Amino acid sequence: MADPALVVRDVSKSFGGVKAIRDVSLEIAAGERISVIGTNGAGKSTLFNAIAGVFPPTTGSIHLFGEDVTRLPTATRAQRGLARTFQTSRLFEQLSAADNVFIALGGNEFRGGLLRPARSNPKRWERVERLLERVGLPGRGEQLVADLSHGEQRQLELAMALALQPKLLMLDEPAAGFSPAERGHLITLLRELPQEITLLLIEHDMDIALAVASRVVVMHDGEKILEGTPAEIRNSARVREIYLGGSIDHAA
Amino acid sequence: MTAPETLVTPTATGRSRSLWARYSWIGWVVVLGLALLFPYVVDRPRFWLPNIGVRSLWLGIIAMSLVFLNRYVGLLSLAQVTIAGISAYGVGYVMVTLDQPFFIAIPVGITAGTVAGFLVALIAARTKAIYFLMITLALGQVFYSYASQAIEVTNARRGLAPIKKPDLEIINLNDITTFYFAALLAAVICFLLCRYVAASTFGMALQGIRDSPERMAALGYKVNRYRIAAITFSAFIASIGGVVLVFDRAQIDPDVVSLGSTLDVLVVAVIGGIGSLGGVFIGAIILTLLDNFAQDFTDRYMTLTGIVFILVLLFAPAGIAGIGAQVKRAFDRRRKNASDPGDDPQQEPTATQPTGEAITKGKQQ
Amino acid sequence: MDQFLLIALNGLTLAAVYFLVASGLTLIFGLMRVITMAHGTSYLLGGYIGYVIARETGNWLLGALGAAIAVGVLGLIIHQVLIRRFQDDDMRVALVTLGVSLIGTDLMLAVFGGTATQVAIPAAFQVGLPLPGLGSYPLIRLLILLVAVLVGVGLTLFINKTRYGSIVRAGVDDSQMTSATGVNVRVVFASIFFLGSALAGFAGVVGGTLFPLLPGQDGSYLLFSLVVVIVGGMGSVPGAAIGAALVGIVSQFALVYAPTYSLVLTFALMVVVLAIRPQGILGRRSAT
Amino acid sequence: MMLNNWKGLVPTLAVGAVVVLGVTGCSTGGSGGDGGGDAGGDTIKIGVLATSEGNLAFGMGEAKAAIAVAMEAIGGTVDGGEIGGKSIEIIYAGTDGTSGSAQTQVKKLVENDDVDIVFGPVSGDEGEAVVQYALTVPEVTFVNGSASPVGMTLEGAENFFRFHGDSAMWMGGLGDYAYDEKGYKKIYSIAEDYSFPYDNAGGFFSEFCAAGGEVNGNSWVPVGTTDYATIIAQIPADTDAVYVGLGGADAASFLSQAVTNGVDLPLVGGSIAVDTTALSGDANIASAAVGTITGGPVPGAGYDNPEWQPFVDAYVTQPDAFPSPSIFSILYYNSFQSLVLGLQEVDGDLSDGHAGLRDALGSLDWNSPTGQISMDENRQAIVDNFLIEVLDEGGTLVQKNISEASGVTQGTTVYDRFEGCP
Repeated sequence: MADPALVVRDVSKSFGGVKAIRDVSLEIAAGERISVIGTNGAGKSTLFNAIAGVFPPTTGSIHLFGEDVTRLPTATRAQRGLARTFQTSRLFEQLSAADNVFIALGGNEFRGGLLRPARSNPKRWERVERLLERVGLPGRGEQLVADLSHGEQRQLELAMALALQPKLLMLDEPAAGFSPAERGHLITLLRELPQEITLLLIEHDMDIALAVASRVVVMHDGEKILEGTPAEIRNSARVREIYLGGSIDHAA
Repeated sequence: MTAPETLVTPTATGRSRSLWARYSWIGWVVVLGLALLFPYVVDRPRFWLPNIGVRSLWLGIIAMSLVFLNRYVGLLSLAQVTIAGISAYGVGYVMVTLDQPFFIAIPVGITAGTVAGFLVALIAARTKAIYFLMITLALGQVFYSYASQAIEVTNARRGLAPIKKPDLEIINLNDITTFYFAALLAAVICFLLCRYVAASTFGMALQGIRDSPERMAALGYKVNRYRIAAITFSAFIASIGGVVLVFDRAQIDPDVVSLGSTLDVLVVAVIGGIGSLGGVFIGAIILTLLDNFAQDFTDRYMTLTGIVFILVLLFAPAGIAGIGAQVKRAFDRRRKNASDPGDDPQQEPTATQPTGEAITKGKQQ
Repeated sequence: MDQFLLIALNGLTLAAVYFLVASGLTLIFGLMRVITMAHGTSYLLGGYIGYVIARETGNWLLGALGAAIAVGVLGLIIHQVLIRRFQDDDMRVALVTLGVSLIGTDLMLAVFGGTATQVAIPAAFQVGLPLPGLGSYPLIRLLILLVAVLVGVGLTLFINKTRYGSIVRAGVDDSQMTSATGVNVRVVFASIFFLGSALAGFAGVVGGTLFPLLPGQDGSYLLFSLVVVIVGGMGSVPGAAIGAALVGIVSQFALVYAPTYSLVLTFALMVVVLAIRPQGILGRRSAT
Repeated sequence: MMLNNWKGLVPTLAVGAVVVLGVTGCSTGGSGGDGGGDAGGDTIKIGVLATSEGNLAFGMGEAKAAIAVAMEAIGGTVDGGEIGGKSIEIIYAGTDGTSGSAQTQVKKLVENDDVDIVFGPVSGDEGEAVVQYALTVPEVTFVNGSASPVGMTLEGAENFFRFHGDSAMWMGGLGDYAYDEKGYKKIYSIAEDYSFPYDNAGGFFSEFCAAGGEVNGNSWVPVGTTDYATIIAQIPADTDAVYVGLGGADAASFLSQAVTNGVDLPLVGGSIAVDTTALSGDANIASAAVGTITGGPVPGAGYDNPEWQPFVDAYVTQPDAFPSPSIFSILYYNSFQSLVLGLQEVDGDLSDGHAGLRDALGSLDWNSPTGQISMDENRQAIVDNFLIEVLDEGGTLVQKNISEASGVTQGTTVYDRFEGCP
C-alpha cells in the first residue's frame, strides 16, 4: 500500500497564548473521503489552515504522501498535489470566471511559456471551459467574478481547486450559502470525483458532511473528540449534545 | 450537474467584444498620429519639443512603470524615479567619468537601473501595499542622500555633465525633432511592452497575486518570485525612461532623484489615471504645461497642483483617463433606468464597481 | 569612552524628538491601518504655531499647548472631510494626505517664508548641566528627553490601562470585532486622528525649540518618522521608542565616523531591519 | 487602491492630445507672433531667472527690487524701459532653486519667450545647469545673477558673463586677516558637504594655509544636518577658531547649539553663515555670532563707498524689500547694472550675434556700489571683497565692515571636498 495521503501527528497551534487546536492527529488513506465537523470555534479552520500551510503548527508534524511538509510553504504543498478552497471568498474579483480558472491551471503546470500571450493558449482555455462545465458554470466564463452569485462563486472555487488536478482536495465549507438545490448538485459532484482524489471536507452542514464522507471526524474546543463512520456519528449522543448546545443551524 | 442548454465557445477568439474594444485601435492610431504630427504643428518646436514633448515622454514612461506595478501587481512604488535616476547616473558615469561612447553607456544604465529595481524588490517584495509605499519612499531617499554625497561616483551635488546626445551620422539625436521621435519611439515600445506583459500568462498570474496572494500560493504559485519579477520588469521600463531623461537634461544631478521629482511622477500617474498605462501621458502633458505656464497666473503653483491632485483622487479616482469611462457608466445607468425602469435592479452595475469587464476586453486586443 | 557616552546621549536626545513625531503616526496606523503622509506637515505647522504663540505671549508652554490643539483640530477636520469616506483604502488615504502635504508645504512657505525660525525658550534653560564624566551637557536636551519619556509612558499607560485604550488595542487586532462590540468606532477613529496630529504638532514645538524650523523639514520629519515606525514596528508605541532610539543613535555615530554617509546609514538601518524582521522590531506579523 | 479603466482611455487620450495641440496653436498668437525678439527688431527681451519657490523663494523679490533700482535710474520700470532707442522688455521666470527647474525655465525663456539675453540664476546648482545650457545656444547672451560656483566661468562659454566674484573669491583676504590680524594658528572646519562650501572653504583655507595657518580637522556634514551637538563635541581643545561653512538653517542650527553647548571659541564664518537672511530669523544665535569674522561680496556697516548709500536708499523703497539689501539683491543689481551699461554702450545694438554687446560687457570697468568691477579674459569679474566682523552694539547684532580686499581675481582651482589644507 502506498503512503497515506495525509498524516497529521499531534498538531497544536496557539495564537498569542490561546490554543486553537490541541494535539490533533489524523490519518487519511489515499482515496479516502473524510469530513471534519464541529461547531464554530471548534478549531476546524485552524486545523485546515495548518494542513494547507497558511501557518506552521506550534507543535506536531504534517506528512503529505509520505513527505514531511510541516515547514514547507503553501506553494510547495500545492505542487505536491494539495488543493484547497477558501472559507471566505478570495477570488480574483476583477477578472472573469474563466480567467480565474485559467490562472488556477497555471499553478502546477505551464512552467514555460509564461511570457506567451494568455489568449494564445486554446488548449488551456478548452480545459477552462470543461472545468466550468463540470462544476455547473457552463457558459458563465465571461462573467466577472463580482457579477456571480455567492453560490456560483463557490462553484468557481471548486473549479479552481480541481484545476490543480489535486491528489488531496481540501474543501472549506463548500456549501456555505448554497440553496438546497445547489447542495444537491454539490453532493453529486463530490460523489462523482475520481476515486484517486483524496477528499478532506470541513463542513458545518451535517447533511453534506455525512453524505459525502466515508469517515467523519468530530472536533470540539480544539480537540478531536470522535471519529467514525457517518452512521456512527449520526447516532452519537455526544455529537447531538454538542450540536444542540452549539450555534449550528443545520443540526442533524 | 451539467447544463446542456448552453453551448460554450471554447476559445477567446470567439468571445464577443464591445464596440469600443473592437475599434479602439483607431483611437490609438489617432493619438499616435497626433504625437507624430506634434513637431510640425507647434510654432516653436525648440521650446515645445524639449520642454513639453520630450519631458512629457520620459515623465510618462517613468509614471507608466509605476502604473504598471499598481495596476497589475497592486503595489504603489515611490522608487521608480530613483530607479530611473540610477539608470541615468549609469549613463552619465560611463559617458562622463569613463569617457565611453553612448552604445556602452545606455546598456550599462539600463542594467544598473534594472538591477537596482531587483534589489529593491528583494527588500520590499515581502511587504505589501502601504508598507511597500513607505519602504520604496525611504529607499529613494537613501539613494538621494547617497547621490548628494558620493563625490567619487556621482560627483555629489555638482552632478555629471555634459552628457551629449548620440550622433549616429544618419540619425543625429542632437536635432531636437529627431530626439523627440526617438523618445516617442521609446515610449511606444515601453507601452507595447507593458501591454504585452500584462496580457501574457505571467501578467494574468500577476493580477491573481494582486487580488489574492494567499490563493495564488495555495494554487502553487511562488508569489514572491512573481512579485520580484514584476518589480524588476517595471524597473526596466523606468530605466528606459531614465535614459531618455539623461539625454534630455544633458546632465545628471541629485535633483533628478529628489523627493520633489518623486512627487512629480506620482502626480502624473494619479492625474493621468493610476490604472491606465496610456493615461500617464495625459498626466505628464498636464504637469509639464503647469510647470511651464502656471506661474503666469499664480504664485501658488504647488497649492494648485495639490488641489488638482486631491480633487482627482476624490472625484475621478481613475484619473483623467478614467473620466470617459466614468461618464459613460453614468450615462449607461441613466439610459438603462429610462428604458426599463424597475427591472432587475440587482443586475445593474454600479458606478463604484471596478470596470473589470473593460480590463478583460482590453486584454484581448 | 566619554566621547562614546556623549554621542550616545546626543543620539538619545535627538531620538526624543523623533519619537514624539513618530508616536502620533504609529498610533494612527495602529488603529486605522492607514498612514498619513501629511504627518511631517503637521510637525512643521505645529512648530510655526508654537513659535508665533510663544513669541506673542512669551510663554513656551502656551505655545506647545496651542500648537497641539490647533494641529489636532486641523487633523480632525482633514480626517472628517478627506479621509473618513475611504479610510479602508489605505493607498488612497496615503495619496490624499500627500496632496494635503503638497498644499501645506506651499502655504506655510507663503506665510512663514523661507528663513529659519526657532521657538524661543527662557534663557534659564539655555545652560549646561554638569553631568558626571561628561562635563557640561545642555539642559534643554535633557528636558526634551524627559518630555519624550513622559509622553511615551503616558501613551503606553493610556493604551494599556484605560477602557478607551483597550478599544484602541482591540482595534489594532481586529477593527471589525471592535465595531461588533457596539463601540462607536467612528468617534474612536476621529479622536485617535486628533491625538496623533496633536502629538505631531507638539513635537513640532519641541523640535522647533532645539532646531530651527524651515521649509523642507516637513519632508525630512515625515521620512524620519516613517523610518522610525518601520524599524520599530508599525502600530507599537514602545516600538516607536526603540526605533527612534536606534535611528537617533545611528545617525549621531555616523555623523562622527562616516559623516558623508550619515543619512545613507540611517536609512540603511531600516533596510537591515526589514531584511531580518519585515514587520519591524516590535511589530506583529499581519495575518496575511 | 486599484482603479482600472480602459474604455475611456482612448477617447480621452485623443481629446487630451487635441487640447495640447490647441494650446500650442493658440500660443502662436500669444507669445511668438510678433517676432519682436529678433536681433534686428526694436525690442530687446531680457529673461530673468530667479527663485520663487523653495527655501530661496524670496530670491525673486530681491531680483525684482535690484532690477527695478537699475531700470528706474534710466527711466524704466521693473518690467522694462528703453535703451538707445530700443525698448527693453523684461520677462521673469521663477524656479525652485534646483537644476531641473532652472533647466526648464531657461529653456522656456529662450525657446518660448524668445529672449535675447538671459539674466540669472540665483543658486549654484542652477548656475551649473544654466552654463551647460548656454554652451548650446551661442546666439543668446547670458549674464549671471548670483550663482557663484568657481567652475562656471571656466567652462569656456563665450556668451556667459559674471559680474561678481565666485565663492572662492568671496573669502579673498580673510585667510590673511585671520592669521595676521586675529592671530589664529589652528582652525577647525565645519562645513556643509557640497560644492559651494568646497569652493568657499577652499578659498579661505588656501589663503590661510599659505599664510602659515593649520587646519586641525574637518567635519563635512550633509546639508540639512540639524543636530550639531556631536559635531561640536569633536572640536579639539587646542583650536584657536572654528570655521563655519554652513548656510541658512544649518548655520542657525549650529549657532544656537553652539550657545547651549557652551562653545566659546571665535568663529570664522563662510560667506553665507551670518548674512542678513540668517540673522533676520529669530534663532537665538546672538551670543554665538558675536565676534565672528567673515568674508563676502556684501559690505558691512560703515562701508564708505559713495556709490553704496544711494543704492541702499533706492533699494529700500522697493516693495517687499528687506531692511537692507541681501546678498542676492546686491549681486543682481551689480550684474544687471553691468548689463545696462553694456547695452547703453552699444545703443542696444544686438546685430552680428551680439558681438558689440559682448565686447562691451567683456571690457566693462565701472565703479559699482560695492567697488570697482572689471573683467578678466574668462568674462569673470575682478572685484572688491569685504571682510566683516559681527559686533554686538547695544543688544543688536551689527555686521561691521572691517576691511576690503580690492581687485580680487579668480583662481583656476575648482575645489573638491578636502582634508586639512586644500
